[in-house]
Formats: sequence, C-alpha cells, structure tokens
Amino acid sequence: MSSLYRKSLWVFHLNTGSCNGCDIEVLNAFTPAQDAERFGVKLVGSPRHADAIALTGPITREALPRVIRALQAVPEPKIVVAIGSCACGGGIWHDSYSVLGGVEKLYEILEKKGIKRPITVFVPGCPPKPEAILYGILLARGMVKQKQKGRIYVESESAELMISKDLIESVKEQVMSSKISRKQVEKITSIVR
Amino acid sequence: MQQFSDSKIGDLLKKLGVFGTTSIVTPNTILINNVDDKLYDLCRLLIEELDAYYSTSIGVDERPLNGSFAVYHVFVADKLGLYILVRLEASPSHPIVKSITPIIPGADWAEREVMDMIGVKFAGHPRPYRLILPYDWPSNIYPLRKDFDYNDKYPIKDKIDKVIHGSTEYVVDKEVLEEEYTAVPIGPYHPALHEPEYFEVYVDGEKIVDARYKGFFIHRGIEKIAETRLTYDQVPFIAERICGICGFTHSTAYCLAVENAAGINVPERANYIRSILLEIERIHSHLLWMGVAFHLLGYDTGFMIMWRIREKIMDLAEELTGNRKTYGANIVGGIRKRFDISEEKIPYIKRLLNSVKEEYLKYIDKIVSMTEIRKRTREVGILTHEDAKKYSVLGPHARASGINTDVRKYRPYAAYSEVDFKVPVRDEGDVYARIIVRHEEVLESISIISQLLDNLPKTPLRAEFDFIPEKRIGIGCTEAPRGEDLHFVITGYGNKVYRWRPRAPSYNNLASVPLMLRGEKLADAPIIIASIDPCFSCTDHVVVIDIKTGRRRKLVSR
Amino acid sequence: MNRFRILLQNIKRGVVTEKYPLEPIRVPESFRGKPVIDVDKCVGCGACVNACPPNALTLEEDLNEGIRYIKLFIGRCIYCGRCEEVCPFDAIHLTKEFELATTSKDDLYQIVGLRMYKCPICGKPYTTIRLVKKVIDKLPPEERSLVLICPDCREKITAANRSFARR
Amino acid sequence: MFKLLYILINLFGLLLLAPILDGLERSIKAKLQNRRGPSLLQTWYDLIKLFKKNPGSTGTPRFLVRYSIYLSFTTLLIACIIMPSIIPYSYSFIGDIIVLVYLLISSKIFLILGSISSGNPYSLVGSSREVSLSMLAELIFAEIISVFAITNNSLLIEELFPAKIFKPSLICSLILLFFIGYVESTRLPFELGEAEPELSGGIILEYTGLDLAFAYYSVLIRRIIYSTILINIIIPGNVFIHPILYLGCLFLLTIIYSSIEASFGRLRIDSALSILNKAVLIGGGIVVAAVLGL
Repeated sequence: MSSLYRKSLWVFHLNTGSCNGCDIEVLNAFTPAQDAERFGVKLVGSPRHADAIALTGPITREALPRVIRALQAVPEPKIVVAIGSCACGGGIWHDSYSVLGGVEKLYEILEKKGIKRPITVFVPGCPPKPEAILYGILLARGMVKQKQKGRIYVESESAELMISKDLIESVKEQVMSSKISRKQVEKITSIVR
Repeated sequence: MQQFSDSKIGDLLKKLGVFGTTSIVTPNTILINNVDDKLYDLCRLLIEELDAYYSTSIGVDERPLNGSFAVYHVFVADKLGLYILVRLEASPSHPIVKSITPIIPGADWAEREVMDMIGVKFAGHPRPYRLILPYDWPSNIYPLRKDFDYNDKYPIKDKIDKVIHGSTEYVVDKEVLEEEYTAVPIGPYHPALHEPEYFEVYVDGEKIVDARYKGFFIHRGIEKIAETRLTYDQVPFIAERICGICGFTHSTAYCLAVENAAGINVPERANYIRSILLEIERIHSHLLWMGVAFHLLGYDTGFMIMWRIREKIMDLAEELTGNRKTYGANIVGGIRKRFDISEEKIPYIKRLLNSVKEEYLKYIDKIVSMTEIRKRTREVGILTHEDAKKYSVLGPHARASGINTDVRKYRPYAAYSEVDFKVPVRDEGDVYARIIVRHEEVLESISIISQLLDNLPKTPLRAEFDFIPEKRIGIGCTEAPRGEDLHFVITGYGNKVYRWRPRAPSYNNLASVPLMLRGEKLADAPIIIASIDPCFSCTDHVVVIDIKTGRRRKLVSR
Repeated sequence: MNRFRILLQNIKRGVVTEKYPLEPIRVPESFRGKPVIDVDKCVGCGACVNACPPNALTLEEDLNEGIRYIKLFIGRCIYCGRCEEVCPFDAIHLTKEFELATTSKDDLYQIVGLRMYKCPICGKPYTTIRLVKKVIDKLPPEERSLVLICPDCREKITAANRSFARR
Repeated sequence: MFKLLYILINLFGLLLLAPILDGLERSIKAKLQNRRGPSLLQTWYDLIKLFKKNPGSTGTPRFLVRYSIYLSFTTLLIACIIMPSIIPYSYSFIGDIIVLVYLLISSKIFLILGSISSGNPYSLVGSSREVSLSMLAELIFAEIISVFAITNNSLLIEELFPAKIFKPSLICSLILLFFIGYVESTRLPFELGEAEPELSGGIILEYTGLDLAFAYYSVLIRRIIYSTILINIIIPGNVFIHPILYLGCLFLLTIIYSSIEASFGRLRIDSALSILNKAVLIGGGIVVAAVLGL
C-alpha cells in the first residue's frame, strides 16, 4: 500500500465536528510555507477521488451517518489521518452527550456493520502544526520514521524500602497505644489530602 | 436603581410599571423582572425608544435555586453601553412562556434552542421545530436541565437516514420548489466551506430562487460540559475551542463575564496583553478570510499570497503564546504567567508587523482592482441597511451595510479605551464592501497593536481574589473578527459556573444569508455565503447535508 | 495589468517553502509541545489530573498489585500547560516536540506506575510511597507518624480517641 | 511501413507528453505562487496511482456513466492518429480536418453524456455549464478551421500544416485558436464545468480510480491536441527540424498558458459566455475576411 501512495496521495478533508482550528491548519499545509503539493499531496473535492481522509474533530452524533457515508465512498485501499486531539481521542469533548469520541469509537460502529477498519495515522496536537500534519501524512506513506513511542514505567518493588520499616513499626505501636491527639490527626489529614 | 430614575430608561420602565421590579446586577447590566403581559410593549419600547437591539435568549433551569425555569432575553443598548435583561419565569410543571419571535424575527433560533435544550415552550412561536439536537434524540430529554447527566449517551439508532428539515425556513412553499427547480445542496462536506454545514439552494438554471439552511452538525455539548465537568479555571480552555479561528475572543468574553459577575478588577497589563492577542487574532482571521474569498473566486494565487503573509502572523502568535492559535492565555482574573510579553520581544513584534503591513499593502490594492474580482463582488449579495437592522447582523457584515457598530469603540473592554482607532463603515452592502471593511480593519489592528506595545504597563498579570460569589449574573462582550460575541454567565456552587451561554456573531449573521442569496447566480453562492465569514462551529458551539443523502438522490432521479 | 505586476512581485519574492522534513524547522522557545512526565520526580499526587481540562491525565489504581498509574494520553491533550503550572514537584513539562504522529494509538500513552504504600494497620494501599516520603520529610518527627496510616484508619482512631477522651 | 512507425511515435509521444506538460504547468504555477511545487512527473505519478485503483470498490456506477469516459478517451486517441504531431506524418485523406473537428466534439459530448446520466446535481450543473461553453467554443473552432481551409484552399491536413502564406485572416484565426485552446483545456478562468469550490469536481465528480484516471487523461490529451494544431500551422514540416521545434513550442505554450492561469480568477458563467459570444462574432468576421481573400 505504501508503494501505491508513495508518489501521490489525494486527500479529502472531512470535518466531523471540529472547532476549525485543525481545518485551518490542514489548509495551511497546502500554502507556500509548507506546500504539501511538493510531496504529491492534493486536496480533492469529492471522497470518490480521494485516497485518504483527513478527519478533523470529534465524531458528533449528528454528523455520524454522513461521516460513515463519506468513508464508504472512498475507494480501497484507504488511509484515515486523524488530525488533532479531538479526532484522536475525543479531545476535551470526549465524554459529552452529543459526541461519540475519537475515530476509535467510529471504527467500533463500523465494525458492527462489517466495514473493515482502514489504516489510521494519529496526529495529536491542538491544533497540530501544519508541519506535524505533513509529517503525519508522510508517516502514513512510510516516508518518515515514527518518533513518538508509548512509554510505560512501573516503579520497582524496592521502592518500599524508601520508608524505613522501623518508622512504620514505631507508628503502628504509637497508634495502637493511642497516643496521638485529635489536632495532630486533623492537621496531617489536611496535608496529605 | 436610583441612578436610572431620571434617565430615559427609568421613564420608560416607570411608564410600564416595572421600575420597581428592575434591579442592577452589574454596573452595565440591569435585570427586569415580573414583566407579565407587558412583554411586547417593553420589547417594542426598548427597540424603538432606546435604539436597543435584540441580542439573544437564554434558558436557565433554575429549579435548584428558586424552583422554576427562567428565560432571559438580552437587549443591548449600544449608545448607552447597557445590557438589559428581561427575565421570564416558567413553572416547572407547565413550562410555557410567551414567544417574542412574532415581533422580533431575530429571536427565532434562540427561542427554538431554549425549547430544545431546556424544554421551556414558547407560546406563539411560528416555527416550533427542533433546531439543535440530532434527529434521533429522544423528545422528552433536555440536555441543559440540571437533572440530565452530561455524559449520558443515548444509544444511536441504526437508521437515521430520514432527515427532517425542521430547522429550515421557507419563503416560497417547499412543495412548489421541489417541483419546479433543481436543488443543489452546498455542504455538508463542501470544499468551499471547510466545515460541515448544509445550504440547500434551489436553482432555476443558474439562478438562485431560494435557499435553506441546516446547521448544528457540530453540536458538541459545550455548555453542558462547562456547567458540570469543568471548574471556573478550566472553562476558558473549552471556550477557546468553540471556534478555532476566533477562540481567544471567546475565552476573553467568558472571563469578562465571570469577572463582571464577581466584580474582579483585572490588572492593566493583563488587559493590554489580552488586547494585543485579540488584535493578532483579528489580523490572522481577516487575512485567512481574504485568502478563502479569493480561492472561492477562483483566484488561487491571491489565496496563496494572503496565506503567505498570514504565516508571519502565525509565527508571531506562536512566539508569543507557544501555539499558532493563541490558545490558552486567558484565565479568570487575568493572563497566565507564561503568556507575559517580555521587553525583549517588543522590537521583534514591531519589526514583524511592519514587514507584514508593507507586504500586505503591496498586494491588496492590486488584487481587489482585478476585473474578475471586482465583477464578481460588486453589487453581489447585497444586504440593505434596513434589512441589516431588522436581522440585527453584527460586525464587519453590519459595517459593510452602513451600521456603525463596534464593541471595542462603544462598549470598550480590555485595553481598548486606551487606544485610538477608527471604525471603517461602508454603505454599499455588497461583497466588495465586506472585503474593503475587513481590509481597513487589518490596518487598524496593526496600528492598535503598536500603540498598545508602546505603553505596556508594568502591573501583575492576574488579579487576586478569594472566591467567586454565587448566583451572580454577568455579561461579557467582545468584538470578535466576525462581530459582537456575547457570553452570559450565572455563577454557581463548588467552583463551577451554574449557567454559561456563548452567543457567537455568526448566529445572527447566518440568518441573513438566504436573503442575500435570493436572485443571485449559483456561481456566486459560495462567495456570498463566505462573505459573512461564517463560523459554523461558533454558531453551533456543539454542530452539514450530504451530497450522498437519499433525499438528494430522490430529488435528482425525479 | 495589475495581475501581471502581482506575478512579477511574486517572482521577485522567490520560493518561500521550507525544507521540512529534510531539515528541522525552528520552533520558538515558548512552544507548547508534547508533555513529558519526569518519572523520577513524579510522586503520583494527582494535582495535574485535577487541573487537566480534557482529562488527558487520568489516575487509575490497581489495588491488588498496589500500583497507582498516572496515565497521560497525548491523543486527548490540548497542550494548555495547566499541568506544568500546578505540579508541586516540577515533574511534568511541555517540550518542544511536535512530530507526534503515530500509526498506533498505544504509542500515544505515557504511563507512570508508582508503588503504593500499604497501611500498616488495615493493609490497604492508599497513596504512593513517594508521596508519603515527601510528606514525612516535610513534617517534624513527632507528627510523621500519622501520615503512615490510611485515612479510614485515621478516622477510626480519632473516633476511638474521642470516645476514649469522653470516657 | 515507416508511416506506421511515425504514427505510433506520434500517438505514444502525445500520450507520454500530455501528463508531463501538466506537471510542468503545475510546477510553474507553484513557482509563481512562491511554492516549491511538485516534480515534473507528478501528474504521471497521479495517473499511475489511479490506474492501479479499482473503481468498483465503492459501488458500481451505471454502465453509461463508466463507458462514456472510455468512449471519450478512445475518440481522442483516434484524433491523435489522424493528426501529425511530433513527426509531421499522418494517414491523410480528403476531409480529414473535418473528421478531426468531429472527433474533438464527440469526445466532449460523450463526457457530458456520462456526467448527465450520473444524476448528481453538481454534475448536472457542471455539464449544463460545459454544454453552453462547448457550443460556443466548438463554433469558434469550426470558424477557425474554415479560415484555414479557405486560405489554403484545401481540406487536407497534409496541405494545411504548415501554412504556406500567412495572410492577415490566418494570423487572426491563429490568435483565436490560441484563445480557444485555452478555453477548451479547462483552465482558469474558464474551468467552469469542474469548478472545484463551486461544484466540487462537477462533471467528473462521480468517477473513481481507473475511470477517473481516464477522465483526467482525456482532459490532458485534449489540451495537447489543441496546442498541436496551433503549433503545426506555424512550424515547418521538415522531418528533422520539426520534432525539436514542436517540443520547444509545446513547452513555450505551456509556460505561457500556466502564467495566464496563475493570474486570473474564475469567471462567472454568464461573463464567460459573453466573452465567447464576442469571440464568435470576431471569428465570423475573420471567416468573411478570409472569403474576401484578405
């Protein structure tokens, strides 16, 4: 697939409920300073002409049926570029009553209808810089390397040694023998909270 | 209320016998209670005698406060610098109030929004259809009631293909239209609009007979999220995301509203920085609009030139705020610390603005004097002075129709009282006039910024205050690049707003679009729609019809 | 002839396109890019979680394992920098990175798992060891003791104290 | 035997050149807009990608909609065979110039037919615009060809190309041909049938993949055919100099056309038609002048 779109990629811009921030930046990527056309990227006016969809904004309930229809009109193989934090994960609206969330939520609905999940590139940012959008589009075509990596850090069990066992034991004894005044308790409770 | 007893407004209120029930909520806002059957007289007198205009209506679920629903109609007396709130009460069991749409056509959308979101009905409303909520939304669930949970997601029905256009306006009878003319849908995913919005344009050959509008596809539930999940300090960040172009103006209006309600005095430096960022936003918004307008006129080179010049403004915004969209600087009480403009940056900003001005002036006159551009904008999409007044249009759109209005000048906020600028007004009312008004505003904005930079005071950035008092009403108003942006706030408990309603300028301006489209050529429809600089996401704060809907196919295969 | 004069001006101006991605672009010092949690400094207090407007930062606890997770999902982050402002331990920063595009959603998560401190009385984990340590270091020795007991047990003890005092 | 070879060179030469010229045009336009722009081969890359895509994957469009595109494209290919281009040879027969005009017109009609039967409102408006534009443009084209025929007293391509004597009427008709070549090649300000911001693709809206590639390709070939007629009249028919001069002129014409395109906005259909109406009258005047022997 990446070989098919390496030299040419036509993008249809689909606003699913965005605030305009990302839409303007998508358009901005085609202006002289960034000029996405030098990589063979072109904005097209119809989803039928497109190879990729630049999706901006959280998926709103009202826009959903149209979004599905637009996605279906794009011929295979298709790429979805989810632009902005709203499209990636729902953004600040993620749990609102009239918003479904990010593209993942859209795919869940598509899968129920038996529609294959397209290749997706996430471009977070609020809004992402036009360069970041360009980078995302190039990443989808395998022309740049991915820099962002997920990171999971879990503290080792030896962390428990940070607080000396003696101290804990002494506290336990102290408490068991109830030598603490109420004032102290209240003060410390407020600090910890 | 004594200060008003001898004034024009005092006389007016006394005449109607509502002076006693009127109170001052903040120095520039008065609240009229218990109007009852004098509502129509009051509205008429406010508009005719005070030269006030209707701004918006707000529905509030005040059951937890005083046991009833309330509707606030906001009138703005521009010359007096006064906001007049008319409060109507509706009982929780039968929430019905009298509609003012029969005498003020501009109240149509605002009242239907209240019906959708709060569930207060308006007796006598000519088109009581659903406006904002999706069509598969259950009919007895009102999202802005306090007993509705903000993340209550109702299951999506599988088939929503049947779309009822309850929100549209018909001038010619709909059936007749469909029989005789071809319908060309513009939107929701139309390359000219870049936003999902739907105009159904009825054409006879290439001539437009009528147009209908369906919006609110971007309804994201902003107000509900702000009233439930977010705290006072978090709301500015969602307010900015009402609109990606004029976001800063929304967060400023919100902050002003809360500050007015709580009586917080914002330090001078914060006011100056707000004004500087607001003007940067205005320049970028106008340049963006001009670029898009030239693109719609098919002059792509003009589009590229405008956006190339704009790129420098974006760099400036990025340098000052760390984000190309000036997002994130506002907080209730002032400006956040990392958004301070340091002394070293001032020469850089001035240099950059000068080079932008120089380059901009080198091109703009030549572009607007081109024959095709002139031919396609002069005497196209005319909105007369009278119609502009009737639909209470705002901002550059109103100024191009000869209405001298500007919040910055006549109801100054932030640091606008400290600077000297003129308000460009044109009388033609066509697309060309709208281009010229915006062009002149760009130059004014550049001069405003340099004046502000010259006298940047050295004060703290954020006012110190203990807490925000409860149940206070505040109105914040700013001049967004598209017109007056009004935010209404009722403060609440637990560090949260009780009710917040933003009303973006496009909400009023969009209503005038079908009027302008009628009788024009289809080829001109995109530029006419775009000439009001429609910001659909502003209007919908939460909301297009598709080329591929079943409806359209039916129309065609007929 | 203005239209051709515009073209001439453009030709004189020359190509302005930047060389990105072949060459990196200049990003201003104040740029608000990807937030990064400093795993050595984070104590898991959750101040950032409370301040975060879009809930990009969330706090989850695995009570069986005794680990508290601070999850940062940059696919929801609005890059406002409130977390940086409120962090008492200077543990989260906005960097100048903006090339955040990924092909998988998992790459957008930063997860910091901190061991939780178990209450010596009831054995229930209630806060992170690091936070306990920070608080202990700030308190005078005689008051240290109570931090080491969970809020529930503390309540019980106060109640017991009260009844004891009354008696 | 050689003749067949020449014609194959002509045919494949045009097929190869058309997208490259478009690439050149795009890159020049980009430079005039301060952008770096795509490479010369970009249009080829676009076409190759479209050729590889399967149009059936988004639901099958109606038979007529799809096949009208192929019909339109094939008609243009025949026009390429009849007309001498890179190498000044072709199968010539009496009246072949008339056939050329017919082929060009019918290819357009097939395209419009397909777009009308697609039933999309944008396509409908697009094709109605295209019909009104083409009617006038083809009329002017017919006038130009008749001037050629009258001044050279022949209907044979071999005798028409190149022109032997440059009478004033012939020169005027060449200027008109330059204009019509521009109008017919769907460039701004006359790109009304496809007008992206107004009609989002207009007549080619419903096509995808392979179909779209051929729709796109026919536009490019149509452009090169009009340019070729213009160039053929001017430059000498010598086998050795002709190809070089031909290519040179083609590139020059592309540069001129693209700079014009970069400096105009789209016209409204009524003003475009009124300009064409005037051109028809001028064309008529030139025909009269040619008859009078000017």
